[in-house]
Amino acid sequence: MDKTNNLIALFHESTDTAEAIDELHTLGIDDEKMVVITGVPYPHGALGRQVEWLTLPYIVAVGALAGFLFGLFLAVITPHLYRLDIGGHPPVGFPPAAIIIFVFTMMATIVSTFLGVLWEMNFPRFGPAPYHKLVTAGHLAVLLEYPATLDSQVRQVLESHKAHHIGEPERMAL
Amino acid sequence: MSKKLTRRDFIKIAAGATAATGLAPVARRIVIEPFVQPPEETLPGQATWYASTCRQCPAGCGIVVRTINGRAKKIEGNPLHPLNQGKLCARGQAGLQVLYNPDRLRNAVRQSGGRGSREYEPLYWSEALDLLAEKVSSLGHPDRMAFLGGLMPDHLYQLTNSLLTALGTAPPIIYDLQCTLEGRRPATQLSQTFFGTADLPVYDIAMSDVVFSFGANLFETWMSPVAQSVALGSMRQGKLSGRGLIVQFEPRLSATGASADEWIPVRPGAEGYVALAIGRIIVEERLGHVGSHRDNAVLYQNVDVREMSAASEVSVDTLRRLAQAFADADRAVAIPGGYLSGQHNGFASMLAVQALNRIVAQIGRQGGVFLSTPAPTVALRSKPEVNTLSDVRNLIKRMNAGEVDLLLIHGTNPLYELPAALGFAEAIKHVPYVVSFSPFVDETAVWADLILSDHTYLESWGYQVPSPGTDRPVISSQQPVVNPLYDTRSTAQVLIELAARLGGRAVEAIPWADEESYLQELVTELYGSSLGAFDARTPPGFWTLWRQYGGWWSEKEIRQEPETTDIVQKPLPMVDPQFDGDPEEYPFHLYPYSSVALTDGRGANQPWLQETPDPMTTVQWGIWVELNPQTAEELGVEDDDIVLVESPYGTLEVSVFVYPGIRPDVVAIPIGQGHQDYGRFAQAVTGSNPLALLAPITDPDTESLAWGATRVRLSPTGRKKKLARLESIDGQGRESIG
Amino acid sequence: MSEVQPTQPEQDNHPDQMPEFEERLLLAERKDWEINEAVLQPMFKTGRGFWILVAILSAIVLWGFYAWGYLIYWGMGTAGINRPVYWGLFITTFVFWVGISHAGTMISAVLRLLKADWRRPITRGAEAMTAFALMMAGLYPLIHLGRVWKFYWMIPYPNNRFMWPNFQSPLMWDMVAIFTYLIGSSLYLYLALIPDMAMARDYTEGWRYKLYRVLALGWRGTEAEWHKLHRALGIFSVAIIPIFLSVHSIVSWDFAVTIQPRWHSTIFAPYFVIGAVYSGLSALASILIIVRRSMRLQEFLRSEHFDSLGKLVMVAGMAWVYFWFAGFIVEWYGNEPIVRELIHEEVSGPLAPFFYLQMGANIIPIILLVFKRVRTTPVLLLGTTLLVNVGMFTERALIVIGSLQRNDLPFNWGTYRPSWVEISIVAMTFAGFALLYTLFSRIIPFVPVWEIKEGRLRYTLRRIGRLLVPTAAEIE
Amino acid sequence: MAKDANQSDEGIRWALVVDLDRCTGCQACVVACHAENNLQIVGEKEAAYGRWTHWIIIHRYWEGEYPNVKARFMPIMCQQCSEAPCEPVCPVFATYHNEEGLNAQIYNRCIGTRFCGSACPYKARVYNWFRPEFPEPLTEQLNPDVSVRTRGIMEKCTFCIQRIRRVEIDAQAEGRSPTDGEIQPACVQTCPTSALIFGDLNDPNSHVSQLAHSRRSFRLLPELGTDPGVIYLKGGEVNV
Repeated sequence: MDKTNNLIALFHESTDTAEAIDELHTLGIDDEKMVVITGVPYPHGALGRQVEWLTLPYIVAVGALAGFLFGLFLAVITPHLYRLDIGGHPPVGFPPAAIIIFVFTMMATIVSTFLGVLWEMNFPRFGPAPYHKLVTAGHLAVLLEYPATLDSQVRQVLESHKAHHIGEPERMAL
Repeated sequence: MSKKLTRRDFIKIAAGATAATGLAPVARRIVIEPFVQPPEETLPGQATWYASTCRQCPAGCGIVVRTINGRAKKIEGNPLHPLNQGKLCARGQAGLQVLYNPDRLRNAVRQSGGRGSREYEPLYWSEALDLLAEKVSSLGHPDRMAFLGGLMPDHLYQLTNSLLTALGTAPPIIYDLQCTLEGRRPATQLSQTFFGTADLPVYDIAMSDVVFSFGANLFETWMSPVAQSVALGSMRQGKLSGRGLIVQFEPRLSATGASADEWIPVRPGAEGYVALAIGRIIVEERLGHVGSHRDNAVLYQNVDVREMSAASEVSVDTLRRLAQAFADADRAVAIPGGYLSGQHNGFASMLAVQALNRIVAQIGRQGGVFLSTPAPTVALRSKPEVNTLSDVRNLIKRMNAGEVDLLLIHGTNPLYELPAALGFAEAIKHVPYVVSFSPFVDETAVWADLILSDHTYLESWGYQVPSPGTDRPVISSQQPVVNPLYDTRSTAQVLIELAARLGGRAVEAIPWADEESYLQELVTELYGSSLGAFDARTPPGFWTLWRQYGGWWSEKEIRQEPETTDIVQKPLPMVDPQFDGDPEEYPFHLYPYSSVALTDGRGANQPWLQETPDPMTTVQWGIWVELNPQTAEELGVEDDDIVLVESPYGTLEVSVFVYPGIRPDVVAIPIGQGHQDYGRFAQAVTGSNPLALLAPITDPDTESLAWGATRVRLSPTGRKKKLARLESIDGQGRESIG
Repeated sequence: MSEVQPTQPEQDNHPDQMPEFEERLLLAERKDWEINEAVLQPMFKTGRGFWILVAILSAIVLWGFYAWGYLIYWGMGTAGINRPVYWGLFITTFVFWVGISHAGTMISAVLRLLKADWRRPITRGAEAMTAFALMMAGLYPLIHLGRVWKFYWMIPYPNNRFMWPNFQSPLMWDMVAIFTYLIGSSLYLYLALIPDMAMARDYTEGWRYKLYRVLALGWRGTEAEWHKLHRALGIFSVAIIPIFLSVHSIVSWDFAVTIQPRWHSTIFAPYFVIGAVYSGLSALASILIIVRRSMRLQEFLRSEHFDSLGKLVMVAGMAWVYFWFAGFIVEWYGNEPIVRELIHEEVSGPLAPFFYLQMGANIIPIILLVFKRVRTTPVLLLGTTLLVNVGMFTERALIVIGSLQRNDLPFNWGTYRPSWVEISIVAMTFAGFALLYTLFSRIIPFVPVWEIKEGRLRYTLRRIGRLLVPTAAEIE
Repeated sequence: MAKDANQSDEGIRWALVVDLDRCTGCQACVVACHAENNLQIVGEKEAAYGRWTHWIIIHRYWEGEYPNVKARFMPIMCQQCSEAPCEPVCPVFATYHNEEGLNAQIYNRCIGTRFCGSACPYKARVYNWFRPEFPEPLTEQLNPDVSVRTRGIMEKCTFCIQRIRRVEIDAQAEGRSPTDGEIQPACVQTCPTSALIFGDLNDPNSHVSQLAHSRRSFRLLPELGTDPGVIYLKGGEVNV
């Protein structure tokens, strides 16, 4: 594909945004060329875009398993590494082991969830990125990448849906 | 550390607590001396055991002391010793803290700021001895010197005695509180009157089936508590003939009473009556298996059981039941204890009790009362005679009259141990020069100009013939188990050197070079005796064995059956008890008893003994007054309330311990606390000396202090002081809930 | 999102409903940036009062640390504990703080799962409370160690002795559980914070900008980010619930696994958990009321929130009474001597004052909270909820100290008096908690702005007869 | 590998028999214990607040009302339970069960949670509330075989394990095993009435195991199922 343009457009209101996005689709600009930035989480499909697939659940599952195994090691293996009898208890008892294993599993689950989601969003990322401060003030921003040839249609579509601040997206340090 | 020692072995050993981690800073400060010239018999790190004799009370138990690197670490009973058979009491165990007491005097001192100033300056022994010699020789007349002693080791007594006689001075006056409380003097006199000998009889508790103890706290402080406890053990569970029975007659349930099977709370002073009544019943009703009682009838001819019962507040049924039990037993023994002797009618009561043994024919019999055979040597026999209170009174009179210029005090602490009412504190001020031999600055030493601090018993030589003895002749040896810690000097040695300085008759009387050689000479008299449990080829060999065994004794039992004198031909005396203080004004009898741990107060400077709970009250450190719950209710006081105890002679403020085991008309206070001096641990306990309350009255028959014959009154102060109980008050002394 | 204009007539006819509507409509017609401002503004105002408060709290905390140093240097004896009361105020307060920490997840996780919409403005306050309470609780296992300088022996690491901690000991369970819960709740708090950090970043400069920028991790608010955030929060709220249940159960087992009379009980775990929720929710209510007042957040924390919170507290309270009774009746009926003794001590013995304080302070609030007036009047609600926590603290003290004072051998009974050291250290944790919370409220947007906006998306006002009724749509 | 405490019927199990019929409450054992095990002295104030450190204490129980009142003594020390409630609760294994049936307390390992103290139904454990103080030269009395415990450490009766080890090691050197009654903890050694007897409970011929089977024998709080290693013999009853 030859030279492409980048564009940012701000909307006041979600319905316009959604319609604009649809028309842009019809212009042949597909989803991954568009990024919608909002200050509020809009429900899935509200803006007419499909939901992307996440590896997060798998990361969590792996983390949980690791935690489980670590707990198992502590509760079941270590008592045998240095055997000491206590109060007529067997070296490994089910209830204490259950508690330890459970807790470590949960700990790992939590931590892996957190790290997992950061990894997925590849955070932290402080470098400059296309962004507009008005987003947090309630506007919806649409970032577009499209072939230069479509420039006029795109601008026209956007304006027709009350978009403003249309122009080169400014990359600001985040 | 060998490779085989794995980590967990290490932990195991740590469980044996030999590892040094977790050691407290104090422990780190222990200096381990480099053995440049190692003391003989000492291997670094290896324990050496030395046999000696315990001097914490007059009983004379054999001890062995575990020493490591020349430091005594643990005292245990000497297993070979016939008297205590390896056992030891709390006081004996605490002996280390006499030796290592932080408040010991570390050399001879002179009181620089004048008497009572408690400012001391150390003296070289040569100076000190010159000073003493100068004082002695400058006496106008030998009578103007007096020696007041406690119950000292036999050899020291002999030295002192011979030195004083040589100088033409009166023999030492022996008086201390322990002897008074256990009634040593009256007991001797009883033995004298009954058996015609001064030896104290042995009551064969071990073999006896029924023991009637009249105010004898057998397992606490009376006479030879360890030996008696050992006997109790075998009497209770050690005999084939079944479990023996003990009945305790006393107004307060002592720990002994608690161990007894029955406690009869007799009215104070009426114990004799009970004995008489029991005797009367036995004789009258021909109880028991001794056949005819005809020749005993005279003893009880004017005893009326009902009167006695009324006077002693013991029901006739009980008396009859007890008489039955006593007479029917195969072996029974009645013991006249210390509390009896502490009464105005003490001697009469003791006679009545001893008579019981006579009428059931237990004298000289197994499980009855017998005399211990003396050692085969004359020299070793003479032992300190306890003086009467009258002797002490006279001394005080002489001191007040200024007839005493030089007073030597050893092994006793009259300012603490005498009833304040006798005025010793005042009298001592009239003595120009006072010399004390105490290793500690006790109440009396404070009033001494010169303190020639003695060794503690673990540092000194000596021997002792236990009295009362045991079923065989015994002489306990005493030897230093460690080198003297400080620049102190044994009094015997001091006397020898004094004699040397005085020259003349003195040095002839005690010519020995030093204490040890003197002892060797005495002891080796035993050499070659056929009785001994060991014998040596040479006298020096004997001397060594004597020290290794911890004394000399016969290997087999030799009991001695006493002859009863004609005392038993006339009616037993019946003397009404007298008490000091008007019953209206002073409603309660005061019962000052000797504390198990502190005895007469000697133990008060030993933290182990202070922290040891009293068996009955479980109180540590403190001093208290025991009230019957009913009495407490009437006074409107409860546990830990401070009451004011007043006698005609003094007052005392002390916390209340509500004590179920005491007569409502009696209040009991433990003796031993309330020291003004005598070291940090003794002074740590607030409260004053109960002897301040005592009336200075004596039993006319024995002229010994009737310490149980004072009346007091109590009044609440509204204040509280929490006693350091082991027991929880909320627990109400229950064994289990519900 | 629909912006419905208020219509005059209703207002005239229903003066009493006016404030309710006013606020809702207000929020409804607020612009996003206005909401941002409304939340951020109070954070920037730190007046004299604020600094005085901070100073006082810091002073108490410093004094507490002095007391702790004193305790460590001179030994446990400087605390009021003795034999047999080996545990005293420290463990009591420990249990109390762990209890307080339970409201956070209760609100944010459970209610998020249940999609209870009224939770939105209070979640952050709740989560913060959890985190801080746990920090305070976490101090006590250290404080009550006789040799705190050896605390690391409880940490499972391969050491030179090849010795591991004893995982059969409830104290180990405690340690790991509380650690897990602390991590969990902190991450949970932080995760939900990121978008608001970005928001704050866009509105500030200076040190705050730097801070928020770092905390925002470069959040922009792309759909993908929102989506992932939602998923993560979803997993969190599921995962953290079993943790929050386990933590106080484990704390209860510290006591229940021993054979100490009255501790050795199977009901302890649920009893402790529900007690924790009860005290936690109450504490949350008290805190929200105070913050609302001091930071003028009336617009976000509205009476309807307190109304629902109050109801929740009431329910928890009832459950607590039920569990308490379930335990008590069994002990009472069983009539075991020592237990009888202990009950007697509480009902008519020396412990009676504390017992009745406990019962009163825990039951009266339940009755009060039945009335809407109490639930919706800040002052009354504050008083009531504070009362609950007095009660719960007393309850913990009775369980820990009351039981330890007695045991099977009456000879060994004892009594306990707290020392100045203990009191100072307990005061330190209360002050420390307050301090952390105060600073937090000035640095972190106290109200989760994005969640409110999200919630606002769902609002419409429907006219029912003469009423304007807010209705929330179910989306997602 | 250590033997499981559950099968404590083979190997050694040290036990102490306390004959209540002999005990006179004379406190000799208490002082002997202080001397042997370097217990600290706490003074009146602390003692009054339950901070004393006796490893063996003699309970005194009152029975009845005056004049028919009786007092009974019961020495109580660590019961060396097989199923010890104090052992599992320690987070750092500072107390465990050794293969001779002893409830061992490792001072070095203790971090002072006092959990064992709360868990012990006999309250036989004592705690070092402060640094021990031994004014010079009382330090000389300290037994070098036993470490002095610093503040913050839980301690209790060990059956004088250092004395057990001493005899065992000596016996080993002589290529024999300790004879019955050869091992004597300090309290047993000193007890004037021989109310305390020490020995191996698993050796059917030992004095203790025979006394343990006497009809007078009972254990403290048996309902708790702690299986104590201390066996009490009831005081005999004889009425005149």
